[in-house]
Amino acid sequence: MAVNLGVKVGSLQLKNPVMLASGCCGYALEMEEFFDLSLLGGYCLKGLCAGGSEGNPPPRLCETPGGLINSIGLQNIGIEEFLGEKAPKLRRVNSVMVANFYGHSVEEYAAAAEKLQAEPCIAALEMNISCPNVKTGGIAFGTDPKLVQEVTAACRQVTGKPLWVKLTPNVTDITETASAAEDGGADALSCINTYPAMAIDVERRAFKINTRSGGLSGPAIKPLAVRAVYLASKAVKIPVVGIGGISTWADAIEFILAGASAVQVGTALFSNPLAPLEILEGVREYCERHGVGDIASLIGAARDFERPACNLPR
Amino acid sequence: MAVNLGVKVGSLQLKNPVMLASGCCGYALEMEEFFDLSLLGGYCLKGLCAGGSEGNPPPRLCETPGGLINSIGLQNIGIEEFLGEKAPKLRRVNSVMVANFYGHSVEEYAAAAEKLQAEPCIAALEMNISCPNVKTGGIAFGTDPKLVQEVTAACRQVTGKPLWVKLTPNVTDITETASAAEDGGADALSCINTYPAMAIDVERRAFKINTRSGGLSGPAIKPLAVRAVYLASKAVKIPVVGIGGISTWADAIEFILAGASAVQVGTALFSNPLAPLEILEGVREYCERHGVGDIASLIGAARDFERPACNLPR
Amino acid sequence: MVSKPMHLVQNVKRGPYATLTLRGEVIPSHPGQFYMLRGEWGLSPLLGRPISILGEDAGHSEVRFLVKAVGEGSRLLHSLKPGDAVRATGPLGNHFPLSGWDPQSPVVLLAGGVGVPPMVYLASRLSESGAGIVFCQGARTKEDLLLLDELEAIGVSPHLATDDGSLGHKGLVTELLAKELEYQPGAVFACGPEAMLRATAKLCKGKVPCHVSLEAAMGCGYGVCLSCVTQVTREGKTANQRVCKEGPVFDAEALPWL
Amino acid sequence: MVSKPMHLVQNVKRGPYATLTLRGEVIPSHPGQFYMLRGEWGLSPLLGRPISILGEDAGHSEVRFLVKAVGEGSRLLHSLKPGDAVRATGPLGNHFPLSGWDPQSPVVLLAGGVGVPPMVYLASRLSESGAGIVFCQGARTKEDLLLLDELEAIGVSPHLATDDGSLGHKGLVTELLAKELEYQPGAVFACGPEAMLRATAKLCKGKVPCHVSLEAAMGCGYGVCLSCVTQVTREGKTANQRVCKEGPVFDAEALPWL
Ligand SMILES: Cc1cc2nc3c(=O)[nH]c(=O)nc-3n(C[C@H](O)[C@H](O)[C@H](O)COP(=O)(O)OP(=O)(O)OC[C@H]3O[C@@H](n4cnc5c(N)ncnc54)[C@H](O)[C@@H]3O)c2cc1C
Ligand SMILES: Cc1cc2nc3c(=O)[nH]c(=O)nc-3n(C[C@H](O)[C@H](O)[C@H](O)COP(=O)(O)OP(=O)(O)OC[C@H]3O[C@@H](n4cnc5c(N)ncnc54)[C@H](O)[C@@H]3O)c2cc1C
Ligand SMILES: Cc1cc2nc3c(=O)[nH]c(=O)nc-3n(C[C@H](O)[C@H](O)[C@H](O)COP(=O)(O)O)c2cc1C
Ligand SMILES: Cc1cc2nc3c(=O)[nH]c(=O)nc-3n(C[C@H](O)[C@H](O)[C@H](O)COP(=O)(O)O)c2cc1C
Ligand code: FES
Ligand code: FES
Repeated sequence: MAVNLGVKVGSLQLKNPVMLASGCCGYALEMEEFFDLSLLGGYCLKGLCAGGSEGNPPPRLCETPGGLINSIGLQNIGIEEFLGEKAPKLRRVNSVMVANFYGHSVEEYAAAAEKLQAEPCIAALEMNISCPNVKTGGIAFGTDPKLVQEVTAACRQVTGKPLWVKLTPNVTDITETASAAEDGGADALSCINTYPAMAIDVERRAFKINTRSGGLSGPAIKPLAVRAVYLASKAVKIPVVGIGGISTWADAIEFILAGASAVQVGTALFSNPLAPLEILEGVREYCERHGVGDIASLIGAARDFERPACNLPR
Repeated sequence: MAVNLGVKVGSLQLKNPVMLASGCCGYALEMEEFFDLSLLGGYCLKGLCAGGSEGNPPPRLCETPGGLINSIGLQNIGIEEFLGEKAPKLRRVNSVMVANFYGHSVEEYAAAAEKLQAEPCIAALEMNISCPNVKTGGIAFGTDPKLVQEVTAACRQVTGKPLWVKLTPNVTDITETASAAEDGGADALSCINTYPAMAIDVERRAFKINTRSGGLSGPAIKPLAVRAVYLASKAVKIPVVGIGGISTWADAIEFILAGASAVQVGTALFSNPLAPLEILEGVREYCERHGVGDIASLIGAARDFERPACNLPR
Repeated sequence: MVSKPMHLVQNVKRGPYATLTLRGEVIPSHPGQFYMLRGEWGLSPLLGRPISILGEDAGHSEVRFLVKAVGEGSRLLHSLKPGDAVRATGPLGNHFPLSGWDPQSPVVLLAGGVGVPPMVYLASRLSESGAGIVFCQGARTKEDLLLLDELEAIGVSPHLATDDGSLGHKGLVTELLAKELEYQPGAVFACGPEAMLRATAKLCKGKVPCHVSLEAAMGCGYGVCLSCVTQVTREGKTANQRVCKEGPVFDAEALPWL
Repeated sequence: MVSKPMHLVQNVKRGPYATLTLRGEVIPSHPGQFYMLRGEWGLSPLLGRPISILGEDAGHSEVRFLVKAVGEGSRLLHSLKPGDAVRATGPLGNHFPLSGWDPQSPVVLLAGGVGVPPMVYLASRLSESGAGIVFCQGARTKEDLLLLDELEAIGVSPHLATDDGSLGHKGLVTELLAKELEYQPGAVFACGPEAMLRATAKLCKGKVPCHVSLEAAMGCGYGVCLSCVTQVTREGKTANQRVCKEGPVFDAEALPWL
C-alpha cells in the first residue's frame, strides 16, 4: 500500500515528518558521514547568532534517569562564518534546512533574521527564544507573552522566509506564549526546547554542570513535551512541530497524534546517529499496518479512552 | 562513627530526613504491613478534603520512560471518616504524621485545615495547592502567587499546627510562589508535586489516561525537582522538603545537598515498598563514609564544580 | 504480605507462556491472590507486574506463576534465568471463597487465557477439600489450552472448548457453563477475558452465586496508589474499590458494569 | 565512520579490566581513535561510552577494546556476553602522528591507566613501520600494569614504573621520561591520567614535540553536541575545540591549561 508521508508546515512542504533537532546535528555536515540527509524531511542547524559565541565552560553535559542535562550555552561559529564556510557545502542537500538563531535583544534577533534572509538554501528560520543556558536572550524572551509577540513581530518584519518560533516549556501556561507567537506573525511553533534542570554529584558534593542548571532532554521529558504539543496545537491555527524525547517511531506517531505536523529528533541522535532513519521506516510501516494512506490524517487524531468503569489498560 | 540523622523542619523534629510522600502510602496503615513506620522521619497521608471524593474515572495510571503518569483525582475517604476510622489506629505510630489536604475554594481549604486542627496525632498539615488532576482547587491555586499567599494565610489563621505548602513545579518561576507561601505564613514548603504530562497509545490512537493529562512522577522528574528545591530553598528562609523521583539513598542526598531539610519518597514505593528503609540505611552509610557527624550540615551544601578548561567529568 | 528479593529457580517456556518458579520465604496464600513481580531491569518498565499465584510448595519456599508475554514487562519476566533476582511483593489481594455453598453440589470453575493459572490453583485447593469441581477452560485452538498436565495431576478432568473445535466443544466456554447451570451448581468462579466474565455474570445473575477475578492497571498492588479502582455497587450504593485490595475477586452481582 | 550494531565475540576479564572483541564491518582506524559503545541496556545510561581502539584484525571484521569498570556504563560493558549486540559508532576522532619526526631518533610512548590501550595500538603500528619505540608504562603496583603480553607479542619491551616498586622503576612514569629526554627522542606521545599528561607536557615543553590524548565528557562522540570541548590555544588565539573531533589527540603546546 502506498503511504503519503509528505506533510506541510505552513507553506513549507516536507517529504516526510522526520527532522533533526537544533544543536543535536551540528551544522548537518557531520550527519552526512552517517546517511544521506536528503532522506529526511528536514534538519535544524545549531543555534546561530551574529559574531558567534564560545558558549559555556565545561562540564557541559551529564546524564539523568532517562535523560541528559546540557549547558552548551549556544556555542556557534556565527552567522557570518556559517554563510561563508558551511552554507555552500549544504546547498546540494535536497532537504529542508531550518536555520535556528538567537540574539540578546529584540534588535539582535531581528538583525540575525535579516542576515540569514539572504541565503537561498535556508528554507525557514527557527527563532530560539527558549534556551535555558544563556544569561540574556534565550529563555528570558520565551516566558513573557508580550516579549514573545514583540520579538516575533520584529523578525517577521525583516524576513520573507517561514518563521518558526521555538517555545520553552518552562511556563505556567504554554498556550499564552503559543498564541503570542502566532499573533506576532509566526508561521509555525517548535514545541519544545529543554526543561531547566539540575544534577549534583553526591560523592564530590558538586553541581555536575558548570552553570549549575542546564536543560533536560531525552525520553524522560517526552510525556511533558507531548502535553505541550497537544495544548499548543489546540491553542493556535498555525502548525506545531513536535520535539522532546523522540527516539522511536512510536514516539514520533505519539507526537503527531497529539497535534504535531512534523517532529524533530534530538538527543536520540547521540546514542544512535541512525535513529532518524529507523524512526522514518517505523512510521511508514505503522501507516501501512493501520491502513493510513496519508500521514497528515493522523495529526491531532488522538481520541478519548472509551472504557467501562472496569479499569483495564485495553 | 555516630551520625546524627535528626533534622528539624521548622519547629518540627524528625528522627531522620526520610518521609513517605502523599498519595503514595495511602493512609499509612497499608505500609505497616511491610515495616514499622516509626523507623521513618515521617509520612504524608493521601490528600484529604471535607466529605471525601470518588476521584477520576479509570484508567488513572500509565508508565512513561523512567516515570509514570497518574490521574487519581484525589480520591479520598474524607476528613470526617479519616478522623473517625483511621486516625485512632495511627495514634500509636511513633513518627511524624503530616495530613495532606485540599479544597475547591479558599474557604474550603480553611475549613479543611480547621477540621484537621483538632486531631492530636497530626503533627503538621501539608496544603496541596498543586494537584494537576482536579478541575477546581489543586493546581489552580498553586500557579498564582497572589492566590498562594491568600489561601496560605487563610489556613494559617485557623491552625496552630505547622503548615507546609506543597508547590507545583508547573510555573514559570517557582521562587514567586515559594515566597508567596512564605509571606502567607507557611512553616515549610513541600517541593514538588507532579508535572502535568500526557501519553498516547499509538496502537489504539487514544489517550492513555482518562483525563488526557495527568501528573508525571518518578526518576524522570528528579533533575527538574532538584532544581526546584534548589531555587525555592534559596528564595525563602523557611525549610524546604524535597520530593521528586527519589528512589535511592544517593537521590536523597542529592536533594539535601540542593537545599532540602527532609525528603519524601513517593513513586519508588510502588515497585519497592521497602525503598524508604534502604534509602535511610544508605544515607547513614554515606554520612559515615564521608565523616558527616550531623546530616543537617549537608543541607544546601552543594559546591560549584572546579575544573580547569579541560572538561573531564572528574 | 512481604516484599523481598526472591530468585528464579526454573523458567519453562511454551510458546508465549512461561512457567516461573521463584524461591525465597513464601507466605501461605489462597487461590486468586497475586504477587507484584519485578526483575532488576533498571528504569523501564518502572513498575512491577501483577501475576496470579499458580501454586506453591508445602515447605513455603517456592511459588509458581504462569506468565504470558504481551508487552515489555512480561517479556522481561520471560527472559529471567535461574539465579536471577526478582522482587516479589505478595501474596496480595483477596481470594476466591473456599466454602459457603451447599457441599453436596459442585462448583463450576471457568477459565480462559491468563485467567487459567489462578483457577488451576483454586481447583487444586478445592479438590484437596473434597469439593465437587467442574472445570471449564476455553481457548482459541487446542494449542492455546493451558496447564492440562497440572489439572490431570490434581485429578481434575476439564471440560474444554475451542473456537475452532480442535479440541473439546466447538464454541465458547460460556456455552459449557450454560449446560452446567442446568445441574444447579453451588457456585460459579471465573477468571479470564472481560467478554467471558461478562457472559458468565449474565448467565449466573439471580441463579447462582458467581465470583469473578478482575484485572486492572496497577501501580502498587498493595492498596496505596488508588490507580486500580473499579466501581462496585452494594445495596444500591456505588463506590470505587481497589482491585488489588478489596479485589481482584468480586461478587459478579456487585459489578453491574460487567 | 559508521554506526552499526556489532556483536561481542569475546570478553576476557582481569580484575577491573575487560578486553572486549566486537565483530562486524570494521572501518580501518589509526591509533588514538575511539568508538562510542553502547549495549542494548534500555534507558540508562542513555549515552554510549567513548572507548579507545586497542587493535583490529587485518580482515576488517574485528575490533578490540580494553574497558575499565568505573561506573554504570563500563560495568554494563563488562557484563556483555558473546553474541550480545553492541551499537558501535566509529572510528571517531583524530589520531597520533605516525610520522613527521627524524626517523633516526626514537619516539617515546607514555601510558597509564585506561590510557594504555591506545598507546599499545600505537606501538604496534609504529613497530610495523620500523620506527624506534621507547614504551613507558606506569601504574600503582605491578598488578595494575596492563597489556604486557600484547607488548611482548609486538616485540616491544616496556620500561615500567610502579608507585610501590613492585616491578620496574619505583616512582612515576614521568621520571622515566625525564631520563629518555636526554637521548633527544623525535617525539613524545602520551595518554593517561591528567596529572601524568601535565607532567609530560611540562617536561617536553620547548624541547620535544609532544602529543597527548585527552578525555572529556562526551554526548555524541562525533562532533554535533559540543559537550566535549576543551580550550586550545594557537598563535595566541584561544578557542574551544571538540575533543571528539579535533581531538582526542592534541599538541601539548596548544593546551596551556594542562
Ligand atoms: C490481579 C492480576 C493478575 C494477573 N495474573 C496474571 C497471570 O497469572 N499471568 C499473566 O500472564 N498475566 C497476568 N495478569 C496480567 C498481567 O499483569 C499483564 O499482562 C502484564 O502486566 C502486562 O505487562 P507488560 O509490561 O507485559 O505489558 P504492557 O507493556 O503493560 O502492555 C503491553 C500491551 O499489552 C496490553 N496488555 C496489558 N495487560 C494485558 C493483559 N493482561 N492481557 C492482554 N494484553 C495486555 C497492553 O494494553 C498493551 O497494549 C494479571 C493481572 C492482574 C491485574
Ligand atoms: C576518547 C576517550 C577514550 C577512552 N578510552 C577508554 C578506554 O580505552 N578504556 C576505558 O576503560 N576507558 C576509556 N575512556 C574512559 C571511559 O569513556 C569512561 O571511563 C567511561 O565513559 C565511564 O563511564 P561509566 O558509565 O562507567 O562511568 P560514569 O557512570 O560515567 O562515571 C562513574 C564515575 O566514574 C568517573 N569516571 C568517568 N569517567 C572516568 C574515567 N575515564 N576514569 C575514571 N573515572 C571516571 C565519573 O566521574 C563518576 O564518578 C575513554 C574516554 C575518552 C573520552
Ligand atoms: C546538546 C544540545 C544542544 C542543543 N542546542 C540547541 C540550540 O542550539 N538551539 C535550540 O533551539 N535547541 C537546542 N537544543 C534543544 C533541542 O533542539 C531539543 O529541543 C531538545 O533537546 C528536546 O528534544 P530531544 O529530547 O529530542 O533532545 C539542544 C539540545 C541538546 C541536547
Ligand atoms: C499515584 C499518586 C498519587 C498522588 N497523590 C497525591 C496527593 O493526594 N496529594 C499530594 O500532595 N501529592 C500527591 N502525589 C504527588 C506525590 O506526593 C509526589 O509529590 C510526586 O509523586 C513526586 O514524587 P515521586 O516522584 O517520588 O513520586 C501523588 C503521586 C502519585 C504518583
Ligand atoms: S494498585 Fe495501587 S491501590 Fe491498587
Ligand atoms: S561529544 Fe558531542 S561534540 Fe564531542
